[in-house]
Amino acid sequence: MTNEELKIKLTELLPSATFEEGGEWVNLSVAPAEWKPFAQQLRSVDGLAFDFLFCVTCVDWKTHLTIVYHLTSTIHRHSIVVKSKLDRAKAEIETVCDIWRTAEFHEREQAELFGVNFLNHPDLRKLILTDDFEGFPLRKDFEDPINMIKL
Amino acid sequence: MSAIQYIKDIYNAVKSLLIGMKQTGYYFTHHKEIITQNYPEEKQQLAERFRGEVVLTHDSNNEHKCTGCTACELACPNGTIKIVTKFELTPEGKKKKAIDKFVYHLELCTMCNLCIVACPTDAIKMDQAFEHSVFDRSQLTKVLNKPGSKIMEGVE
Amino acid sequence: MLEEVSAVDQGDMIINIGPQHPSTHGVLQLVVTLNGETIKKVEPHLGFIHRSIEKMCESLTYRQFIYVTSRMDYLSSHINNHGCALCVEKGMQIEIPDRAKVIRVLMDELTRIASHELWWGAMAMDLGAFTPFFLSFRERETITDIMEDTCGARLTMNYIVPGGVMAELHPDFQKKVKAFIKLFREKADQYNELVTGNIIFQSRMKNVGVLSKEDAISYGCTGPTARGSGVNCDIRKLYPYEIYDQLKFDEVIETGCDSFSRYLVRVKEMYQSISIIEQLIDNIPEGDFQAKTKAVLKLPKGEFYTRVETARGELGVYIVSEGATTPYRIKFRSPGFSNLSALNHMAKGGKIGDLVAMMGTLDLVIPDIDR
Amino acid sequence: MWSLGNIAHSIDVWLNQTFSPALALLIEFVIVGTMAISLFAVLGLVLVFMERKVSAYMQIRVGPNRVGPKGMFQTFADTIKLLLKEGLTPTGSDKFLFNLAPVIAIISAMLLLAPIAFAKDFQMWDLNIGVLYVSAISSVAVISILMAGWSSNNKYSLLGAMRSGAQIVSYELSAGLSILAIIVLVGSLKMTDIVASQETGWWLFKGHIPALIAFVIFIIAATAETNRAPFDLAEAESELTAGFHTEYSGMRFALFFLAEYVNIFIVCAIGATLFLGGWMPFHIGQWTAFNHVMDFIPSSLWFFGKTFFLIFLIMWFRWTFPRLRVDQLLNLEWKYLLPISMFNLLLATAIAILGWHF
Repeated sequence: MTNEELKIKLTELLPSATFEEGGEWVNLSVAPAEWKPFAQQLRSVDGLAFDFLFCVTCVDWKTHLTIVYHLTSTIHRHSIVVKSKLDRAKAEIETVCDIWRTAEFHEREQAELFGVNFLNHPDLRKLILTDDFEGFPLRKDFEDPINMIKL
Repeated sequence: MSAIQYIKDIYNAVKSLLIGMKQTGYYFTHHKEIITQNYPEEKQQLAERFRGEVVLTHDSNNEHKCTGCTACELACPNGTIKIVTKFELTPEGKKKKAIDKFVYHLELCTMCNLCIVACPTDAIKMDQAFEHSVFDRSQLTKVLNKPGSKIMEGVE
Repeated sequence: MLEEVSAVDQGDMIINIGPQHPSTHGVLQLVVTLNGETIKKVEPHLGFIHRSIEKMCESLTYRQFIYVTSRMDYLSSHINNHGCALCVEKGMQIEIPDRAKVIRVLMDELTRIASHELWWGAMAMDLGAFTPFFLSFRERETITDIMEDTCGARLTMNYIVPGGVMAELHPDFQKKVKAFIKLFREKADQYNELVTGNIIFQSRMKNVGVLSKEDAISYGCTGPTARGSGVNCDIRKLYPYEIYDQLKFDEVIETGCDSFSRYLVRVKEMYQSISIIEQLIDNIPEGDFQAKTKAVLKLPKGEFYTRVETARGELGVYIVSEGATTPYRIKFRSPGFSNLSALNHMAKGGKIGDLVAMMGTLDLVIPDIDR
Repeated sequence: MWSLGNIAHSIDVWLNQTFSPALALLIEFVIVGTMAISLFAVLGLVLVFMERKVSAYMQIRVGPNRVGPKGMFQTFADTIKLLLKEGLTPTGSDKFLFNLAPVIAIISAMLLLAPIAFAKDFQMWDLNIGVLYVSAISSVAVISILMAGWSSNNKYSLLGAMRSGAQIVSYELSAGLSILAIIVLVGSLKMTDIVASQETGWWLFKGHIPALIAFVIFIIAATAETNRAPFDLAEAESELTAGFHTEYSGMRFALFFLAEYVNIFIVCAIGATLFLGGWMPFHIGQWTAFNHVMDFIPSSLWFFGKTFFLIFLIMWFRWTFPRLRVDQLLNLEWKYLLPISMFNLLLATAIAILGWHF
């Protein structure tokens, strides 16, 4: 499916989604509350069949966090980027690790590095950092006076 | 499992094991295949481009080409290089910027070659020395310009 | 911790494999729940070599950050550098000379062979045969010597830079690569006799660590790990970069879904890489090795994502730029991280010996996972 | 003619003439004990060096080459290092068993030296159930491994010990059955009888197919019983770090190490005695001239030559093959080796009864 067709199809599924121009892939933003049901549709709707979640990441925009999901379909070979704005103080979004199992690890990583709380995640312990680590290192305001070297 | 299959399995298994033993047996009997070297005694000639450490090249008159432009300092991702400049009086009586100390922190260097690429006058280059271990970390901080050295004529 | 213990049945044993363990090839900790010799659960604990490369890169310029990526997947450092350089070039819209493209591909494929050679030896050593490790190092050394001649380093290259490559090829490059191809063709068949055909190897790997095609996709596996399960996911074929679309090579796919098919994929990939090198080695176009670029690179505002096929799978580089000289946010989607997440699923019901075979065929490089 | 047997005999005669019989016996005990211990030490040094060299050449390396000429004294240096190292006892371990285990390992290895005929008329104790004695004592070794694994209070050690227990107990069966095939052909358990029966030819050649099969099975079982690769599941360093001796260090580790190598020597000596004629020179039927030349080579050389050939074979296995998984190991024993060796025993019995062997 071309990007234009994808856009039409995705608007049908979720009219409230907003599209961003530019980039090689379709970029769309969804509200955090709408994400989980939308994700299920992305996975299961025939023409879309996004079965491969290859990247989950988060960007700290200082005012808010944006969580970014890169999805592709191994059948139709089309890709989309789904973004969702999260509140910085109370970053919460539903987990998708029951839809794409790779999300389990990626979400754990983003949870500890950005402080995003993935609701209903089976095991949201710290994966990379030590259990007693304070703070979210990849946020822009994170300061570690001991280990960070400023150039 | 039929009896024939059973015997066949054993035959194939033994055959594959013997083929494997033939390979190791070959290396056991052919000592010319040995590729290791007695390291401290026989040292391999390292490649010309091998990045061991940064050196400031000096010619026979104890002159170097560094103008103190700090391009390498800016290019370095780790803050390995610190250039301390001073002002010298040229014979004509003008003040001219020159390096006082070219400080190189070998312990921070990752041999990424970015400083060499950045240098506009080809003053610094990579040396092939690789045996850098010392007992004290402070010995790894080096001053690259030799005492009394000055900038080469004509290098701007 | 308390709930964890109570979740385990009576008579089960929890052992820590790692962070210092011979078969994890680095500092990876696996907390394994065992019932006798049978594995009930594998829980990876990462982060022993986490250096927060993503955070570091935020303070480095677009020229500087590439060297850090050599230290992620240190066995395919060229390809990591390549991915980052591609992403920067995509943002800056730099067109690189043909010669640089060919050199990049040649280096990538040599790196892939070197990485697979090391994996092959380490895999055999994990299963208890020591000799292949030393044999594989012989070919790998030949490649690192070639790399050393041209790039000046043996492991962390930093040779591929935005705009092309850092330096001209060494005059002996073609001669040495041809000698290597000859050596490889000579020895690889011997090694197949020693290892691939061996009945003990085969029985250790067949039907071990079964990962079905659906699971492989769902767990986000890429590279040889997924191709061993019949997923065609070779970025070089699907989303060709540089000159891969002009080259003749096959995407190696095995459908056995077990450790042995993952093993075969990697072994066959080495032959494919050799054939790519053979196609290119005599046809390196003349010209510049680097495009003219500005001294200070500034990516326009926006988001850029590129992917390359490393020896372990798909490396994604995601740069969010605010128009400054440093990236605003950079994310490396490392292949090992996703591949590792499938380990628990694969290992259930296997023996401890199987765990070693599975980790071997996942080809884990710990800095790649932790970043 | 000069031979070890003659020397031993003349010493015995001289001692008995000089001292009272009881004192002479005591002195002989001391001499034999000292010789056994020194043989132990020498074997340890030689075999470790041999293993390192063999592995090095198979792995396109040079191996130890710094200490002494061609690295001959490398193992001495290693031994000194091990002697000087602190022997750690982990807290939480069963200290008594932990310290006892390596001693048992070394004692069981030492006891096994008794019935081996090193040369013509040169043997510590020619007891009439020699082979039975060997298989009985060699089973004691497994106790030391179990003890070490249990008392270390380490899960890796425990797993290694349990694997080793299952492995040695199973492989004892096929080792025993393959030995039995030769016993049936000889008709005696006594070592001297077994060697004497091979004067006209070694059992490997004159025992037809059963002897050949028994030999192959014996080598496999011997490798397994000594916990050598491809059956080194008790150690399995890529799985269990070091298996049952994970917690051992210093001299106690060295004792395990030594026991392993001496055990290899012993099983290979038994193999050489049963299948390759022990100290008996290589004879071919009626070629008297050839046989005469062969007789000139001292019998001890024949024995050690054959034994070291078998040791080399076992080392060759180790540096070629990967390790088996634990269930495959037991499958190999119970599905392949045991049925074959039972069938083989039947065949050997038939041949012995019909008198088809030479």
